[in-house]
Amino acid sequence: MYSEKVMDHFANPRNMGEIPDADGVGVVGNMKCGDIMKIFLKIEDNIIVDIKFKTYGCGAAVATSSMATELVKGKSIEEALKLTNSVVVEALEGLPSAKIHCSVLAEEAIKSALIDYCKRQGIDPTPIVGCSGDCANCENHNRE
Amino acid sequence: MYSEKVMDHFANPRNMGEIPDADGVGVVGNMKCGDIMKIFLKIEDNIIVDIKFKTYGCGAAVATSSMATELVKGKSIEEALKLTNSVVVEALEGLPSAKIHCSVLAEEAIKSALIDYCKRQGIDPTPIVGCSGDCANCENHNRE
Amino acid sequence: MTLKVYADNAATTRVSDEVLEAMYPYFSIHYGNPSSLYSLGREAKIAIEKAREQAAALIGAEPNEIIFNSGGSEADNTCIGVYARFVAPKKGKHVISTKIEHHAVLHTLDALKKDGFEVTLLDVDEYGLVSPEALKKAIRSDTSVVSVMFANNEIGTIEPIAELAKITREGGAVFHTDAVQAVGHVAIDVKEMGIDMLSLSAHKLYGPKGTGAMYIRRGLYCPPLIHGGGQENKRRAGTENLAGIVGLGKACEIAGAGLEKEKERVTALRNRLVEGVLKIPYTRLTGHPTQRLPGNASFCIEAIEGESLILMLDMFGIAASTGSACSTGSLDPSHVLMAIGLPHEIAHGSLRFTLGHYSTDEDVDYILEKLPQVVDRLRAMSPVWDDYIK
Amino acid sequence: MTLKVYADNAATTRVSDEVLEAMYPYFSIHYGNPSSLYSLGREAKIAIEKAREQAAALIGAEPNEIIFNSGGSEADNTCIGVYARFVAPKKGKHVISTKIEHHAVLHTLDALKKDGFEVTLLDVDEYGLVSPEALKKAIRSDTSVVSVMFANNEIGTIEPIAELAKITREGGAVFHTDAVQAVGHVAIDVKEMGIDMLSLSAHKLYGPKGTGAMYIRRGLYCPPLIHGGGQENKRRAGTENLAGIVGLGKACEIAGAGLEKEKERVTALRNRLVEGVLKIPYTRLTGHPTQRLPGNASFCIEAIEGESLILMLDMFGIAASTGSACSTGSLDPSHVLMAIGLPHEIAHGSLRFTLGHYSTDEDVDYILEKLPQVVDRLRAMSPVWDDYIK
Ligand SMILES: Cc1ncc(COP(=O)(O)O)c(C=O)c1O
Ligand SMILES: Cc1ncc(COP(=O)(O)O)c(C=O)c1O
Repeated sequence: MYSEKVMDHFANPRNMGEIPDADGVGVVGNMKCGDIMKIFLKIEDNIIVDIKFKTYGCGAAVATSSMATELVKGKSIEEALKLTNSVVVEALEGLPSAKIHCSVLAEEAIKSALIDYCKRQGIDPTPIVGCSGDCANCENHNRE
Repeated sequence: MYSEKVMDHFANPRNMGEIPDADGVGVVGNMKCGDIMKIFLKIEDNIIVDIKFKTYGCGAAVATSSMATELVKGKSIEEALKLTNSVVVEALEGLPSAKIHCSVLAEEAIKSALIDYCKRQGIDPTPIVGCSGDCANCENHNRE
Repeated sequence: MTLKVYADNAATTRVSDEVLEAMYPYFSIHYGNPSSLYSLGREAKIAIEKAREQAAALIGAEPNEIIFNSGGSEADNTCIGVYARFVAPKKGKHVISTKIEHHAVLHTLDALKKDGFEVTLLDVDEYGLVSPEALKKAIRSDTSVVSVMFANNEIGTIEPIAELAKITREGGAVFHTDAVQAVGHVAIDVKEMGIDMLSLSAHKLYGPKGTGAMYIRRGLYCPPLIHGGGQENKRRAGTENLAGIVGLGKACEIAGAGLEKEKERVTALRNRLVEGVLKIPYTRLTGHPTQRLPGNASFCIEAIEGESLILMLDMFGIAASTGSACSTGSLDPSHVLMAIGLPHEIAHGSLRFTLGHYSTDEDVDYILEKLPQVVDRLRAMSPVWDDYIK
Repeated sequence: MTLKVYADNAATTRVSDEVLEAMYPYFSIHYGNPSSLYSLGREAKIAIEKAREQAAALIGAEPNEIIFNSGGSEADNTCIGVYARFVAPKKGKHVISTKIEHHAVLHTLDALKKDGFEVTLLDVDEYGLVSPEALKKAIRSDTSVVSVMFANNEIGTIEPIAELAKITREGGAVFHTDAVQAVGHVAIDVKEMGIDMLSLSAHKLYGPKGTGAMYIRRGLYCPPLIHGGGQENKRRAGTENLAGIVGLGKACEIAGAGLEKEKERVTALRNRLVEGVLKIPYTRLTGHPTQRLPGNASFCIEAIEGESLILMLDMFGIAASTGSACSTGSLDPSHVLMAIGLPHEIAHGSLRFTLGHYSTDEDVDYILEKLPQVVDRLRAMSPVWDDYIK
């Protein structure tokens, strides 16, 4: 069962939408598994000045997208990279164990958008992000 | 479950008691099985002019004793010998299958008392009653 | 979120006022143990026997062919699991069922497999129909039980039970049907249809949760799943759920009396709902177009996920259900949606409304007003939807 | 025959007004399926979790150690039958229990025997007590389960559970207790007493029939008896008996709050009843003189048969029970009366009064006024009594 916080973020998702002229875009998940998250970033002076998401998935997928975007909005890239799924879970006052993977997806979606931003800027994202951004083939971010 | 007729005969047993100067007395059943019926007969001119019973046993045992005595009271010995357990069961508007043996016991108790009467009169009961009256060792009156 | 429209009658139903009224005295007034010798007990026993007659009448059975228990799952476990184990030594260890059964059947079959049974699960077509031909081919001399549900709980498809039962009898096996979704909603005559065993559950027909029954044809012996006292003619031990059984009996009586009229009324509502929902683009009906339960209106709505749909409908006071993966807590959508051949991405958008006795025209109007808004909102959130509108 | 005195609380109890009031809304208002995603379902789930806490609190367990089911019989079948079969491959096929268990235990053991299990049934002494020494001797390396009832339903004797559990643990087996008669009537702490599994039933503590629970110690896995949906943490399938579970929870809460005071009150009533009944000549108490359930007053009355006694007491509006042969439909009196060494002819005259929450001083007075009359009347009818008075 979902916490009230989850239900609130599901019912009133923060930062839902698109940024047409985004500086970075990340998409993770796939239709077959039933979760897709797409993150749009606007970055100025190393700061995430705007962030939007679009999510296909369950209540937890929507709520973690909303919460994760809230948590990194206004933060520097370095700070945003520190966001882990457990911080998202905690901020949502918990998630059912079967839904923890949604929070992992949210973390990955933001990383993925930041990597896209780096690439567009001609910077190698690996030292900054700590990974190649190829989540699908990665063992480090163990999706449940 | 018992019929109303059974409950009536249990609550208001007919012919309950003893006949101190009985012409024939029969006892069947035993404590171990939980049923004992004792029948007292008063016979005049081949007619059962009085009959009483005492019974140790369940509701059906009491009710079948009561009904069986009612059915043979005022009858000739020959008529009384025709009493079968199924007549008693029918008169009581049925008995649960686990209680049919009580009706058999009632039939036997009356036969046993008639045999005692015959013996006291010096008559061999076998041709009349159709059996020796030794119910405990008899295969004909199959107790369920 | 106060409830405005309850459209999940396949999950459970509201206990009807008449049923509750019938049950009520059996908690604190006529509370005797039906096995007790005294009046209070005998009255309880009489109440149970009356319920047995009511339940039997609804499905064309004899009262002594009805065994009360704790619900549909227990009935399935008994009629399939216990019976198959019991007859295995003389008959064999092969059991046939289908891919779209309820988990109470499927997991009973899994347990049988662990004990060395061979289980054949028949496929269904795109509408969820089992093929009698396929059954004919699957049945063997060592097949003890064939179990095919009367009607499916997710997509509502009604199976050709009489035909399947006939093939089973000809094949020398025993035919069981999980009729939990069908009893009280469509006409059933176990004798005419040749059914040997049947499972039913009170809470699917406006009776209480936690009470059910099995029909076991006279002459067929199925040992108890629960051993103990001699209740239910030694077929199911445990002090009887007296009030529950009285409620089940009453629910059966009511359902039987109004069956045809109610079926017509609910079917009309359902048809209007289906028509309205299908006006939403990229939406399809699941299950058979006509051979289906009166109340069942089940769909797949593309580009959105079922759990979100249910949660957002709930925000509008509409109770419905889904067979999406997220709702089941597993990675896969419901096995029923897979069995009818839907791809994962379509099945994730499954949505089921099941109308019932308390459903009204206004309910359908309300759903048809709110559902498009909810779908729009979720599609607006969905990165997948962008691909559709391009 | 209107009921004047209900003195058969061991058979079943009246659902208390508070319990019924707690249950009532869960039939027709909060009727959601606890597995459903929407509010109505979530509320139902919350109600069940509250009941789980209430039940756990009564016996000193953690909520997640409580599994709801359909009653005491199902609990016994699961904890003994399913568990023993599950652990047999690693642990062995030997099970220990006693001669005075309820049929739900004894017949579960019979079923195990058919599957090749070896069952040791411990004797009891004249008071119905199991000897810890005897258990120590009986336990073997292949013993998987030891099951000893907490208190006997016929004679009320309370067993030395903590001691038996300790011996079982030391012997490397799992300890189950059928506490159906004890829960809510005497203090139980599963942790302190070292109990691994426990069976309880709502209708013995002013809750509804058809709902029960098992306590299964955390870390101990017992597979489900009923396979299907994932309810009860996958330990017991089937839509939950929502109202029944709410009722069980409430009943546990009430029982826990008033336990010591109620125990004292009922024990005092019981003692006065015992004293009074024993004034009738040729009458003896069965069970332990002090180590017994508060409400249990059980006797053997010589020269009369138990069923007649019950029927005639019923004519005076008194509800009581007997373990006589006639009442059981078999040739033998209850196995419990046999196990404590009573001869058949004494056991046939067994009579059990079980007092409870609704029993009053007036009830005891009434029984003590009417019972001697009933006994006199039946003895006057009895050809056996003549031998006594000679
Ligand atoms: C088809 C089907 N079979 C079995 C069941 C199980 O019934 P119950 O929940 O009464 O155990 C259900 C519903 O839950 C069902 O829909
Ligand atoms: C000791 C004991 N165990 C088990 C049971 C069975 O409980 P239920 O009737 O709830 O199945 C009972 C009562 O009937 C009992 O007294």
